[in-house]
Amino acid sequence: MLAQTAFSLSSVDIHAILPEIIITVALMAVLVVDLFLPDRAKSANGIISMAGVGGAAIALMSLVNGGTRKTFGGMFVLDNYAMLFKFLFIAVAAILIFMSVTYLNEVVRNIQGEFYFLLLTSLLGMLVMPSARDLIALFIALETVTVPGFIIAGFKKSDNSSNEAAVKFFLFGVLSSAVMLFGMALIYGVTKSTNLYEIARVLSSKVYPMPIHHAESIIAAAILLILVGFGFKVSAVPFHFWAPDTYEGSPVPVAAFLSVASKAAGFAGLISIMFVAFGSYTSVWAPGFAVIAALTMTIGNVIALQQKNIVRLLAYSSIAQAGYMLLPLAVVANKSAAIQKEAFAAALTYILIYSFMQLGAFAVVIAVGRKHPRNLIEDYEGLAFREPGLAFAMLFFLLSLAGMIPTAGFWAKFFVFRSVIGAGTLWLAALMVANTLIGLYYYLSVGARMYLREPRDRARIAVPYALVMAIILMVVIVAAVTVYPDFFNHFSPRSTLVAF
Amino acid sequence: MSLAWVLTLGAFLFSVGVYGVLARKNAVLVLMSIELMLNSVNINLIAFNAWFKDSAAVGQIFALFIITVAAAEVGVGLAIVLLVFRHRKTINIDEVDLLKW
Amino acid sequence: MTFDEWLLSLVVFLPLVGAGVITAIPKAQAALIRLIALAASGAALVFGVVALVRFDFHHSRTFQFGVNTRWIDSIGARYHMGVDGIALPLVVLTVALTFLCVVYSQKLMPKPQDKVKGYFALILLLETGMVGTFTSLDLVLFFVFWEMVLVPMYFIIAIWGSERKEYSATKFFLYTLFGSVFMLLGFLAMYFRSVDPVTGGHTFDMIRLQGQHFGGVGFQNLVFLGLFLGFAIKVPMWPFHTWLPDAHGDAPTVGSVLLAGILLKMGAYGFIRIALPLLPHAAKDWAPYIGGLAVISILYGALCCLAQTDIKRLIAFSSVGHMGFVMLGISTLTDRGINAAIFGMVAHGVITGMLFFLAGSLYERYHTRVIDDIGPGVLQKLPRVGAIFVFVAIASLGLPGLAGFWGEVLALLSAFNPAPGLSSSLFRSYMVLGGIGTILTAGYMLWLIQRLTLGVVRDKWANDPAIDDVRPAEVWAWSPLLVGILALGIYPRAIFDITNGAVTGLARLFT
Amino acid sequence: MVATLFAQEAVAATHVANVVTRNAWIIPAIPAILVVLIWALGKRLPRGGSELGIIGMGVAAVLSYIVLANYIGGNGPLVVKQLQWFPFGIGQKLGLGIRMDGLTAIMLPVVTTVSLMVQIYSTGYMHGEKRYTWYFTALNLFTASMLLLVVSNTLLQLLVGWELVGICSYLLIGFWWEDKANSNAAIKAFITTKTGDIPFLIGIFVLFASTHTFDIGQIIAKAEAHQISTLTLSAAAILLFGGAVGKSAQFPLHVWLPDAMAGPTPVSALIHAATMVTAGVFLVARLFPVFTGSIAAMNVVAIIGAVTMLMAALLAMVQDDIKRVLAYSTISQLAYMMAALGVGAGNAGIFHLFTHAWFKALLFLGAGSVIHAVHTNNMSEMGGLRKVMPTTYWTFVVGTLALSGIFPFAGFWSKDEILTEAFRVGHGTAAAHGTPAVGYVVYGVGVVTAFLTAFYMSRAVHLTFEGEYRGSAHPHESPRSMTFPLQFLGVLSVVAGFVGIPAWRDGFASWVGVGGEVKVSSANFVLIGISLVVAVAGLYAGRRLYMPAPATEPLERLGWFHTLLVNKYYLDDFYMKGIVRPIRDSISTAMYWLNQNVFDAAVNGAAGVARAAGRGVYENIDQKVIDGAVNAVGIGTQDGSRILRYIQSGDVQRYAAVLFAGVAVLVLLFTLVFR
Repeated sequence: MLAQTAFSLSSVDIHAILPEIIITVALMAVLVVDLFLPDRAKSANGIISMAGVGGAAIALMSLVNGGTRKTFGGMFVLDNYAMLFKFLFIAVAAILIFMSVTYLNEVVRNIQGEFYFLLLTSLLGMLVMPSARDLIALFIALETVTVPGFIIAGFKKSDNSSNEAAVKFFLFGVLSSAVMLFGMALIYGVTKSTNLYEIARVLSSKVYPMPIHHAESIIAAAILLILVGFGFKVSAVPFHFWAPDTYEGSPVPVAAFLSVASKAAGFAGLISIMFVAFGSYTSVWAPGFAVIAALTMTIGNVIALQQKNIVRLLAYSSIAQAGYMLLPLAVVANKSAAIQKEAFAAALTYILIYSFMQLGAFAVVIAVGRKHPRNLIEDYEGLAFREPGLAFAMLFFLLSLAGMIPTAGFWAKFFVFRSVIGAGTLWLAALMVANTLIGLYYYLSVGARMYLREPRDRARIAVPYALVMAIILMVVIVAAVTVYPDFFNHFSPRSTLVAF
Repeated sequence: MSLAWVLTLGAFLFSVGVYGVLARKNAVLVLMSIELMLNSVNINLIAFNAWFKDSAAVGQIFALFIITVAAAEVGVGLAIVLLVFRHRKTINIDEVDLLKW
Repeated sequence: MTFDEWLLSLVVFLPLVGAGVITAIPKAQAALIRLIALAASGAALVFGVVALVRFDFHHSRTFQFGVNTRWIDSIGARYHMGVDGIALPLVVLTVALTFLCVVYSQKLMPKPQDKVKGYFALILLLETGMVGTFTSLDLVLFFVFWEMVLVPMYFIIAIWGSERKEYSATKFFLYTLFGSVFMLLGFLAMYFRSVDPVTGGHTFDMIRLQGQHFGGVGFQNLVFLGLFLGFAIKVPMWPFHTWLPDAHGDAPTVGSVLLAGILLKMGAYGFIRIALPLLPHAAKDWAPYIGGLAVISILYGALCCLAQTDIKRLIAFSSVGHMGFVMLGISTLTDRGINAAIFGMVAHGVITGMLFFLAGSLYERYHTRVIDDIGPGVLQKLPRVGAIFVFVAIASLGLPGLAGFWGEVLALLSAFNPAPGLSSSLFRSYMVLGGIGTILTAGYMLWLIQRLTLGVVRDKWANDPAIDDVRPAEVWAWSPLLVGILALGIYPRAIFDITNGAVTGLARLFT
Repeated sequence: MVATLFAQEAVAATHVANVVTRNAWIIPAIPAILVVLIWALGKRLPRGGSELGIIGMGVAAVLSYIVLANYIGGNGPLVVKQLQWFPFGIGQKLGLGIRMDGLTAIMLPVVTTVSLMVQIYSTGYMHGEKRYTWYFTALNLFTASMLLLVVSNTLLQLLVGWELVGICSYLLIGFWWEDKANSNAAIKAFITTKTGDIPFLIGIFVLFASTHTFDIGQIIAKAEAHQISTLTLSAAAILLFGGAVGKSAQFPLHVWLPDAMAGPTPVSALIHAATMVTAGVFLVARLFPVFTGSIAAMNVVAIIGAVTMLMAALLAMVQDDIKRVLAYSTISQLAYMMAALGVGAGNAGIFHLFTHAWFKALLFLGAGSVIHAVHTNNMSEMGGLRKVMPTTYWTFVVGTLALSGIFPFAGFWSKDEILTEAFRVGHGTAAAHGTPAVGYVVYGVGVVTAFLTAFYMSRAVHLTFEGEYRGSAHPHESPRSMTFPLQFLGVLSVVAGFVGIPAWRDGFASWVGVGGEVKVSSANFVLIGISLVVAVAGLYAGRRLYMPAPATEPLERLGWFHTLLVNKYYLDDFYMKGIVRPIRDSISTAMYWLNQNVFDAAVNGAAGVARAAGRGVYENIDQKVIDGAVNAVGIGTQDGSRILRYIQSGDVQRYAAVLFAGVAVLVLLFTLVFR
């Protein structure tokens, strides 16, 4: 496919990739400026990064309603689907920076420049991810998101557990991408193309350039192998093992980043490849997703019951949440287009809502972590009587994560539940209910500890301004969705990734 | 030489790599095993490309990208291993298990 | 929008606004917080009364003060509210009872008393949930309000409760939530099998869902099962009642009052508002079993009451019995029965609410809930409290001329002639058993009166200055309820005139 | 009340209903208002509210006599008025109103007069009582309820009055609630009567189901027009009678009445003469056509009556407590009335109710006066009181003669009429149709009972007033406030019977018009002679045995029979040990155990299972109760969780291994299963 398009800059739609370009410029700037900044002024990098992100946001705005744009010979497509995710990533990145400025200034003072650099790099990868409609592009994007993650996971260089977090993350990341690549190679071998649309065409036509028997079996295997790569990013069972250890070990903002941004990115890639390239194979992968989703929810929730460390708890909860997000993808095998559309929308909506409530929870954890660096759940006992504001926010986010009615989290689950019921896969629905109840129990027990126990030390917690802002913003967003659940539904169903 | 042989070689290399990742204690060797896996993928891609006589050379381009990224990854990987070695005086990854449960 | 369209939203959300304001006020301003709580619930009461006044009694079958605007388009859920003759009495009961609870709490607040803020905020939040449940005409909206009461009640019990408060709170929370999950399944099932007469798509609208076929009686029965679990646990019907005694036993006074006074009604209301009109066929198939469980609840509750030593647990079990009568009335699927049920609900709300107030005030004074430890001789030590207790207890055993009677007797009467298609011999045996239940009820109530209020007071209480007779706050909170008990007994029209129209409309489905 | 008011006046009435009759609702309204007034103001008034009660009740009494005037000479008007009370279904409305006819007209004076006398008497008897005002409040509430019952024109309204009467009796019997025995008696009374109320209620339902109305008038009309099947009538009648059995203390639900003596004596007088026990008889009379519609029901009533009158009379012989003697005599006399109704002699029954009210009230008040003087109920500690309290003595004797049925006292006429009617039924010459055998049985038992009645009454009189004083107190005549009612009622006990002299054409029967009228030519002097002889014999026997007072109770010579009587046929024991205690203690406890350990445990299910392991059963039960529901979700899963999390060993290579295992499994699934 590439050859047909002569490779000259003129043929590249600069406007389409403007956000990516701006981010690239910004991260370069950070890299350079950082050299000349004295240690005490390193936080200036934060401002540059914010500027970059802001610029990217503006650029993205300019693209709204610009219709679907293709460039790089169809490798890079900017449609509503991509836009949706790009907005999400930019928002999340901005909030993350807000959340972490003070933290970085205190914890990793002198190397924070690199942190911003890596963060932006990863963001770049994310921005590319939903637009990438070519196996190669997807691979590049995935690695661009992941590799910086390896480094910032181990950012507390002198901290053993931080190193360990990095090691595990790294090994898993590389391993899974290797497996994924093997699958991609097979796909190329069968279809003689890496372009998703082309692959889709070949697969549905069932006329394969490569004359082999059992092509379907090979393709099925390949799909699975590719799934592994993304399964790792979204930390789906059984590719999730790195997550809890890495989250716990790495700096809390990084954990937030991994559990929200890079997870969402993983979903962006996963959904586009599955729906675009393998749309004709839903009957194959949908059941597989069912199995994985079931495992993911259950394992995540059940193990979460035992956690003593809040970050680890959130890690397992985010695994469980990934399970809920995968659920709708498990029912798209259904013939009815309406159901498919619903499921697709449900998945996207869940990702969006999840991102904000999880970020909020992490924001509170960062705040509390300033006084209790070990992030133990028992540090939260009686929080309501030390920091009513923080406690209330945390309770709100926890209830939302738990899917307590009528919080945003409930609506997310409700949409998924509805699509699952609609598709008639009742066993998944039942499992989801059971899991929700389990989840409710551990989320609530944290909430109960905050409100029903007496605090051990009554010392106030100094929360930096930026962090407060971030938390309030999160509360507002989640509250908004709570009262007006369609808030995100206005975007997700419109995303024109594929026509059902 | 038929495509089958090459693919078999690729599969074999991949399996070796997997074995190495699972069995080796030495972090460096684990890294190298991963390299093996990646390269087996490259072999496959090249082989397909050759068989197709793909004018767009997609397979080769893909392979090149993989090689580059792999290089970067290994760079990062070695750095991390170094970091661990500095603190723990060991590069046996089965001793890296502070975080669990 | 006209005033009438705003009315219900005001009643529902004013308390919520109050709660918001309270959370914004610093903890130190306890007096101000109390005042705002009073104002918010008072305002809700006022608008509730306005609704009562403006209500058109001649068309109590049609939903009035209706508001129906877009809400969640993606699932076709709408912000659809309205009250008819069935909902109105319960709405008024709710706002009134909550207001009285706030009044009562002005002076008499359970320990820990430093947490004024949360306490009142939660009560108001609870009020929003309860009123919303009775006013919403959209299944999703209904569900949201239905669940909204859980969290506040959980914390009210868990923070201000006594003894095993967290255990009871969690039990209440998880058990009712468990039930409502099946209810939600039922809702969704109906949704997917429904055809919106207007848009042609699916719908959650209770009114448009009426008369739908839902593809097959078998399926309807299945859906009904889901709804049944949700509602029956809330009522609660035997054998789903076990959360009730614990929750009541450990809840603070106000918690028990609202729990018994209103939360239980939500379950029965669910049957009348959703299960019956939407699934008439299934309702007919299920009626005999519901009636059976209702009768078991009556006898079982009464027997368990005889075995109680803890006054609050006793009243809790008596609630099981009284709600049994309500459910018996509903299960007959007749106009009489459902009228009786609604009357019974209001009466039970007033009477049992009052009983829990009394139990609370006794606990406040004696610091124990063991009957044989407080009693005998309360009437001697506290003539007023004792007299009021005797009065209310007698009302609770269903004495004519007081509120408790009409609900019971009409429920029994309706059981004599159930709706066509139901085995009258079966329901008549239910009626006989129910009648025996009334004897047992009289038995344990009189026995309670004897053990608690009559006789000579113990020495250890005899001259304990801390034990004082009725306090001003109690007078304010109680007198309306006492008047209500008498008024409803002498002038039942107050309820029946409102309900009859709507109920007869509903009963037509089953004749 | 805003309501639609409609009135219906009987056409057949020669007398036009006078203004009071047309507005008779005032009569129950007065005491109802008094209740509020006394409750509100009583404490502030010089005489604690009693004056209000007496004045008000006096007015009510006068009014009720004006009503009665309307019916003297027969052919009284029928007045039915009602307000719409409330609707309870499609086109179903319940009325609240009055139904004035002969029966009501007779009941009103009885109730009001007795109540008035009792209140006057109480000012003396209850003097210095600390809950004086409350006492009068309750007394008036009691009267109001009874009047409501009497005038009501729908069965449901009647039921309301019926239940209110019950609760009032509870309040007054347990008036001295400091003593547990009293409150026990009160509960016993309420629960026993309530037990009768259930069949009563169902009976009402049965009638409602077949006639679609609670209106007494319509029901009677339908019953007389045979628009109700005999089967339905039998069922309804027998069920309704169940209520009557409870309220009128007939066998087997008579047990509460003797215990009801725990209340203040004036209250006993009220209960026995006017306001409570007569309700049952009134009910049967009120729905007489319903009963007469079914021979079976009539026979049940008659037989129950016969059984009860004898059984109770026998018990009365062996009592030492003077009030209990009277209590059992009441049961037995009510049984007379029931039996009369049972054999179709409705008017006779009501006639006896009418006369009995006076002399039974008199006797109780007299007994009260005695007790007031000697501070005990036991006749064994009395004696020789005729000298110290002459008024009480003479009035008491009058009452005794009346009760024993001695010519020409009131009791003679009514009792004689009942016996005559019963005999006629047996003979087959009665106006009322009945089963001859039953008629003879009732007559026979009635005669025997007449003897026994005379006997135990003379026993009581002699033990109380004759001989030497055996007590330790200083007896004295009671104050004027107490003796006046005695004299007043004494007069009535003499003259009240004359209104029913068989020879009198437009006599009592024609006023009441319940049914089974006595024909003019009915005076059967043989029967009259028999009953007179029997009565005198009874009195004489009593004098022989108890004059002078014997050292040992002569009846003990009856041996086992005597012990049987002393133990009340062991019926109370059976109820207490066989029914009440098992339910109250054993069954309820078992049920509650079930609740905690089966149903609740089921809820705490998973918890129970998980925790039961390695725990003692006792502790286990305890534990379930302690942290059940949390663990219902928790424990089970948590154990799983504890195990599961060990997969997260921290060893990255094991992770990788699992990963590949997962991949392998999934590949198999994908390629083999899902394809």
